[in-house]
Amino acid sequence: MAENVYIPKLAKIIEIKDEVEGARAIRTFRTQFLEDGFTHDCGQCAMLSIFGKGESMISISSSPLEKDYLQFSILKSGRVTSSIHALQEGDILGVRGPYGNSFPIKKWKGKNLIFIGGGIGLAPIWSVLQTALKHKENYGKLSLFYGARTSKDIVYKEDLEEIRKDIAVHLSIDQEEPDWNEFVGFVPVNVLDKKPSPKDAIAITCGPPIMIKFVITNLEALGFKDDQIYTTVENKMKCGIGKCGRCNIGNHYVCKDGPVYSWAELKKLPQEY
Amino acid sequence: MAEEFEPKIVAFLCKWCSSAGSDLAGVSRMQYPPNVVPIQVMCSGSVSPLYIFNAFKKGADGVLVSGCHPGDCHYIEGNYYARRRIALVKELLEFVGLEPERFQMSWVSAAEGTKYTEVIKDFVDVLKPLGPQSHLRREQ
Amino acid sequence: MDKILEKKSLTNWLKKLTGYDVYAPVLKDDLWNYEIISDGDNLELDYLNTVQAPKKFIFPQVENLLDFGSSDEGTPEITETLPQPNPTVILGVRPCDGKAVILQDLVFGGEFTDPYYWNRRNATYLVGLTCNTPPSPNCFCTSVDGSPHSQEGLDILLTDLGTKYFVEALTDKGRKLVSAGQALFKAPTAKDKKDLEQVKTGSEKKIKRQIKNLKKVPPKLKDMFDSPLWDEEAMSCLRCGICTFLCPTCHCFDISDEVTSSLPLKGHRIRTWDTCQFPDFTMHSSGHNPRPDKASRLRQRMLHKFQYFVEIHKKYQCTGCGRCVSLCPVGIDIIEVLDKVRDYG
Amino acid sequence: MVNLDELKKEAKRVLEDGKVKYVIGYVKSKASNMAAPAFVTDPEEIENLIWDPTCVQNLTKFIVDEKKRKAQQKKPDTRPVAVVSKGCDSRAINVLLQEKYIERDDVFILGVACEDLGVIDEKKLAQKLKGKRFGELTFDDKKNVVATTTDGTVKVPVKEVLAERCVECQANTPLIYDVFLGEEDRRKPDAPFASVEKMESLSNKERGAFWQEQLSKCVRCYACRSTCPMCYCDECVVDTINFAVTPDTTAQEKALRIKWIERASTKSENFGYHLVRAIHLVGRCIDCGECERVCPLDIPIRFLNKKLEKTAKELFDYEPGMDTEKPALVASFKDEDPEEFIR
Amino acid sequence: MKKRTGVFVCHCGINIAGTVDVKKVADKLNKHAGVDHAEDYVYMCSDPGQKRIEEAIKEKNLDNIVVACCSPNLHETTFRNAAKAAGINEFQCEIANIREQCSWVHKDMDKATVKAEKITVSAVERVRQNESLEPIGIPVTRRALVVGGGIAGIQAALDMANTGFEVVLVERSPSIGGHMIQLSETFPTLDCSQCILTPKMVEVSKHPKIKLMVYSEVQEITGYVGNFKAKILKKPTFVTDACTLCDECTRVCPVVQSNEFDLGLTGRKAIYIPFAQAIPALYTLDITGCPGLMPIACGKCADVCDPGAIDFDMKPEIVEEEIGAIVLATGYDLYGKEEMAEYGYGKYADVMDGLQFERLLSASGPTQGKVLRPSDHKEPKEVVFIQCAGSRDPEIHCAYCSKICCMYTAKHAMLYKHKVHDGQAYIFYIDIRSGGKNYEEFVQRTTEEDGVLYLRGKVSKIFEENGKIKVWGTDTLIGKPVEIDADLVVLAMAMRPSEGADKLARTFKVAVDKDGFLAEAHPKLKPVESVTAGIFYAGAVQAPKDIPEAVAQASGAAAKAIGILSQERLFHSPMVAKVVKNLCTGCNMCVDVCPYDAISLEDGKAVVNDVLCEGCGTCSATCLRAAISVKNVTPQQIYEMIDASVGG
Repeated sequence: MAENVYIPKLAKIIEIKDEVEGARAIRTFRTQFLEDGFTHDCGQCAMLSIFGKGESMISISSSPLEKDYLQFSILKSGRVTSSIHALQEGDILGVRGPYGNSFPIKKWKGKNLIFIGGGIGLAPIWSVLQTALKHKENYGKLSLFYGARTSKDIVYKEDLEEIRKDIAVHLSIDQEEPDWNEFVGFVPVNVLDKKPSPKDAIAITCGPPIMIKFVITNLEALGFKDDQIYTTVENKMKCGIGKCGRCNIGNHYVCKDGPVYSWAELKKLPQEY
Repeated sequence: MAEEFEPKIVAFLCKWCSSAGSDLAGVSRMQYPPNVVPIQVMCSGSVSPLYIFNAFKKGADGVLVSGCHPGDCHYIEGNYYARRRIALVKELLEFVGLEPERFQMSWVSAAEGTKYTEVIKDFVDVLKPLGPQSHLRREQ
Repeated sequence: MDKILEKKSLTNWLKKLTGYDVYAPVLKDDLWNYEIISDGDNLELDYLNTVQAPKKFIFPQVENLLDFGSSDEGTPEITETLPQPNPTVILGVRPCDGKAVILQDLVFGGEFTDPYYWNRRNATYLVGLTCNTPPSPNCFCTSVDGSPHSQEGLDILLTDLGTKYFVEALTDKGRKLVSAGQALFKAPTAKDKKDLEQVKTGSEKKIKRQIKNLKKVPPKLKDMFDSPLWDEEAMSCLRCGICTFLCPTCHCFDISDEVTSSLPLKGHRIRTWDTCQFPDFTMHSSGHNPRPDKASRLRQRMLHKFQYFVEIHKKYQCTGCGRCVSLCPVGIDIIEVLDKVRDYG
Repeated sequence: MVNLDELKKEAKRVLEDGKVKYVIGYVKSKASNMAAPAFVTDPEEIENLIWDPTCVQNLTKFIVDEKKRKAQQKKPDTRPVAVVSKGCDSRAINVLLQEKYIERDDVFILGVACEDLGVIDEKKLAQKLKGKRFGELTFDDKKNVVATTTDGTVKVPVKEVLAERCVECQANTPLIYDVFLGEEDRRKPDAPFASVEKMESLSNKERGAFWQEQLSKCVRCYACRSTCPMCYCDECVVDTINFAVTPDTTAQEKALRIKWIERASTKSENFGYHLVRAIHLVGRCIDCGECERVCPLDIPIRFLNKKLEKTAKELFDYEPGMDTEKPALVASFKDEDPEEFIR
Repeated sequence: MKKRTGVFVCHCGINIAGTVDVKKVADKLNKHAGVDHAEDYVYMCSDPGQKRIEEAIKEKNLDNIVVACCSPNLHETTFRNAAKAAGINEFQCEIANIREQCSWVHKDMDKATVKAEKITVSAVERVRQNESLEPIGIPVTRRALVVGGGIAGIQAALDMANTGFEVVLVERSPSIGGHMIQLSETFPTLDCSQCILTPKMVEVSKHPKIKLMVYSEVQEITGYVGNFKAKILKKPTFVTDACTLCDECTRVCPVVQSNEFDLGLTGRKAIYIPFAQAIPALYTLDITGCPGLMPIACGKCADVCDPGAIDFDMKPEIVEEEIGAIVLATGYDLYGKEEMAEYGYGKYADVMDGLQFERLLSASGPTQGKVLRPSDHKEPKEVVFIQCAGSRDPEIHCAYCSKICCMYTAKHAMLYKHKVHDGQAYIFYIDIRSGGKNYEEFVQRTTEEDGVLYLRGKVSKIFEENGKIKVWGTDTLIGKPVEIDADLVVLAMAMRPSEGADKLARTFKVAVDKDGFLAEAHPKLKPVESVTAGIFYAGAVQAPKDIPEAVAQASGAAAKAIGILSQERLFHSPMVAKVVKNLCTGCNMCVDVCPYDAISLEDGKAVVNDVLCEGCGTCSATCLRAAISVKNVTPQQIYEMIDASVGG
């Protein structure tokens, strides 16, 4: 008999890292399946379960090339994410998936990849970035724009310093802070400031809806075509398999047909996300 | 032999009178059945109908709300509001078919350890023949 | 396989269906609803359509997906709770409701098959009854590619020919049921067949309400996403779930955890009906809501049934049963709305 | 009798004067034998308004809607809306005023008297017509409802098919209005709680069985809640999510939201929902009966509210929606409130 | 962040461990999700016990703790301080009461253990959602208000004024002195009551820190401890400061009214000075009897008043005072005449109450201290004293013991005998309660030295016959009926709260007990405090008391008030109501129910004044939208506690 799509697999938390503290805390969890797990593609999500509290769809931020663990960076935002934040290393949660489509990285061979993330929005594109870094020979120039409200809200701090050795990393924070030597202002403005070239480039962006909107506007201004821009859509999801109806936009179910869209595709859908 | 049915009772006791009264019962070593788990609230007036419905749903066989005598409220008039609210809740619960004995209210002052003891004893006595409460209880 | 069953033999047939739970419409407190029938003695098949569609047998309002608990060490333990229902016969399914099951199959099948749905679906036998007269004043099946004698989704279709039923066994499941009462069924005569045709043609004419040129609607809807029509139509909407909960084709659901004991942890993960008409349906935990008002939710219902679903499955997600029209407390009329869409602009 | 032309004239006048944003009234419905609510902005369309015993809905609900809509608009049109209001509906407006949910200036009330009639109960009519299917309903000047059935037209006196709530009505004339139409004829029913008393006379066990059966039918479509003008909370115990989320709501606050009632439409949860609904409406429900009418499964929900209305009247001499200045039933007490039930 | 919880189960010697398997409770809790540490110990409240808690908090990095022990009324503070000492907020400590509410009231060890587990789990679930709170600080108005100018009020006012705080002393009658000034001599020393009281009264009137307001009543109190505002009504006396106390007015006044000071045994004029030593020495015109006010029908007093001190147009005046603490000392009244009709009280002139008899005995009384009966002014030779007239009679009268009657009746009988040597005093009693320094000896003296006859029993009937008051009773010691032809009957009437005590309680938002006396915050441990912070009781307003007790309590109340007044800032429990603005629709219900007027509407949303809020939570039960709840007793917490109590 086919596998029951609603039954989560159990996974153990092997590592927890505090990324951001405070009311909008972000923590990164690395998990290992207790028994058989699954493999995923860049950009896919998984449904995490805390039994008794419910499920929450979280994007997988580790690269598919990473076989030892799945990584999730989670913003504490509601009932389920709060209880995930209360877990400790060694605790067990439920994971089902992987869900959704993925970034078409095979099509991007030889292209320059520009990653543009804001806040927790770095997590969904982190998996692509990590994959690309591991196979740099497959791509052209890689660069990353990343912004957060304050320097304290920046995720993956150590990793960012690490990848800086290899690729251009343009950090920004929203408001002036002492000891901040990089860009001050919103991410879209930083993008406009640095003027990445659209030639042979793919821009991959994720962040708060308002940021994505202006990033796209600015990229268009820089000459990027609709099919050169990729983003992810986040809607309320429950089943993850295109049945419960919640994440429906037009004839798409974001959990199944998304969450990755080129701007060209996304434009065709009703603006209801 | 089947074990005797032991009703589960949730008792909302106001801090200043009824909880103090039950303390006095303790100090005086009065004995009563251990079926009641007390929940101390600041005032009987703070007992929301939701608490009562919830206790029954979770499987309480009886619910008691106990506060200060009228005029005796630490918060001056909280128990008057409670009296009105509880009257309405009681009427409603009976109307939907919950046995009236399952939901009770009492006035127990800080000095009435004896009364508290009697209230609990009688409550347990009246609940035992009724058996488990299933009317509002969540299906297991 | 066509057969004839005398009306007086119906009860005997039902009695032969041992091992099956048999449900049929029963009138209680002025409402028709499916009830389990122990014998068919008081069965009355001159019924209006039931308030709730047979959907509830295959896609029940509450489905237990799994039980969870925790071991002594605090490790979560989960138990799959796939339903293993008794074979169930639903007698007196209106053709529109039978067709609805086909539409549901599309949703719960596909890339990810839904085992809960299919376990129930496979155990359910649908015995339909042709609508000689429309079971609801708001029937409009003929406008949505249906008919009062549609066979879609049914295992057997009965047609009332006065003193007897014309029995069309449409699937293996249907034939199995017929063979359970083999002796009671006769082969139809030529007259029976002629009568059947007559009843069928007559029945279609009795459907009063219709949407003309519905085909024009789906393409039209594509450009009406931002139309003010939705605001107007939604003014009186109460944001209740009647239209969708009672709709035989609506399938949206919610998944939530119900804790029955916190010490030690025990509970169920359940799936319950949900509806796009409830404001919390699409709301993010951040408070952002892509469909923040009644208009966008009414639009979603229309667009999903008459544009999105059509684009994906090439079928309307509506069978014209008329429940949403008759039972809407404020008289929002899907027929009227679609008429307006068609004629809009 | 309410003169329909007079009603239209008044409605048209306030609309044309620009005094109100729109008029909420009743029009004929294609879908149903009962009227449908209409929102008229174009004075020409005032012609479509009707007033007869099919005008069942409590339009006060849409005043609540309007307030919510305004809250979402950046620059709302602050003019009042006009609303056609029956006696019971006007009590609902009073409750909203008492609870400071709306202000008097938010609404222009076209009060219509029910006089000795009220609204009809479709199910009663269906029973009268012995299951004959009926089409359009009209009313003659002898206060009969004229139904077109398969066997021709049938006349039934409206009084014989009045909704239970109208038979027990205590406010057949609007209590608050800007324009009043019809005859003021305040009738007091002999037995305003007869239906509840019948229920009360059953044994506790029988009532328990009754409600077990009735509430197990509930599919939790929340139509009862949705149609109720008093259910105006932004957040309800049965909702899965906190609607009052703002950008500064913390995850902690959201996580702490209690699931008093589970989503499943199982017996205990249905009881929970209806008990909470009833208790939250105590001293507020004005018996417009809409919750029961809209219930697709015919659960006699009104009983629950009516029972508490009776209790409030008998124990505390409180009648909801009669006085906008009085503190609410549960926000007040009297020294002599009964306490025989307390030990 | 996950919260780490510790649980400490106390044996309390065998007090808990005798009935509850404390090890099992600790074990169970150790397994409970979210509990990181659980232990049991023989005496948690002991120094080593507290140390264990502090160490565990530090070592195990606990965020909050539950101590399962005795009632929170006893050691909550102890353990909260221990928590504080270990570096966590005091509100991160909750008590699970498994002694008074469990081990002491049950015998079955298994069942008691299960119950103790539930109580403890319930406390754990509560504490896990507790907010860390800091007490709310408020500045203090360093003045006091004393209501009632009897001995208790006088004592409290003097104690506070002598410490240096300003005091407003409000008395509703025209003079201070209360009932004590009416007394003849006091037991057991037989001091002259007036002689010992008047110096204090004078001290009050001369005290620079005391503002005396007689003939005044407090109408409204708003505010809160440290910052009350009082509205005081000054009733018009119609006599101005110009009065020279010449007494001409009284002489010409044609109206004679009953004299309250002599309890109706004598009369007084409508314009009068209450008694010779009245403080302040001021004339008052009692308008209830005066025909002269409207329209001027008499005006004789004004005519004879040279200084022109009579002002018929004097108006009531409202004075507002700001104060920080309040002492209520409004004393008692005697049980009413109408209620003691069975003893002929009010019917026969020669049946009187104890206070009237005091006046008869008093040198300043109507008979200048001679014992003469009212009906014929003859010296009574047979006097019957009846104790417990109205007291200790739960069926018809008051259930409580009025406490002082045994003593003053003994004193009455003794003083009577001192004045009427050949008279006979009989005392009907139930039993003699003479607890108190030198009290028992005093009672012994009455029988041994003064030959007073004690009859144990109740009086069944009293009636007048041939100029005698016939008293029928039973001597239950010998079991025989007794019949006495008395000349005078003195009833030791029950004491009850002074008239208007119920209204007073409402004005001051304090509680009354079932007998109508003001209820103290705790019968044992807070006998001076009212339930409202900053309001204290002195004297018989709280319960029947004799003079030394009233004085002691007055000094206690004064000390408590001084405790408040001497602080720069006061701290108020931070467990106050909190509004979730988004949910509030401004329906006003919480505003209506709040007993402290602590909630108001601002821009259509409820706003709580933290300082006024006492945290009762009535608002939270009333709110339909769960928009208001009390910190650390939130519905979420109760929800979890219900869960724990029902036990899955």
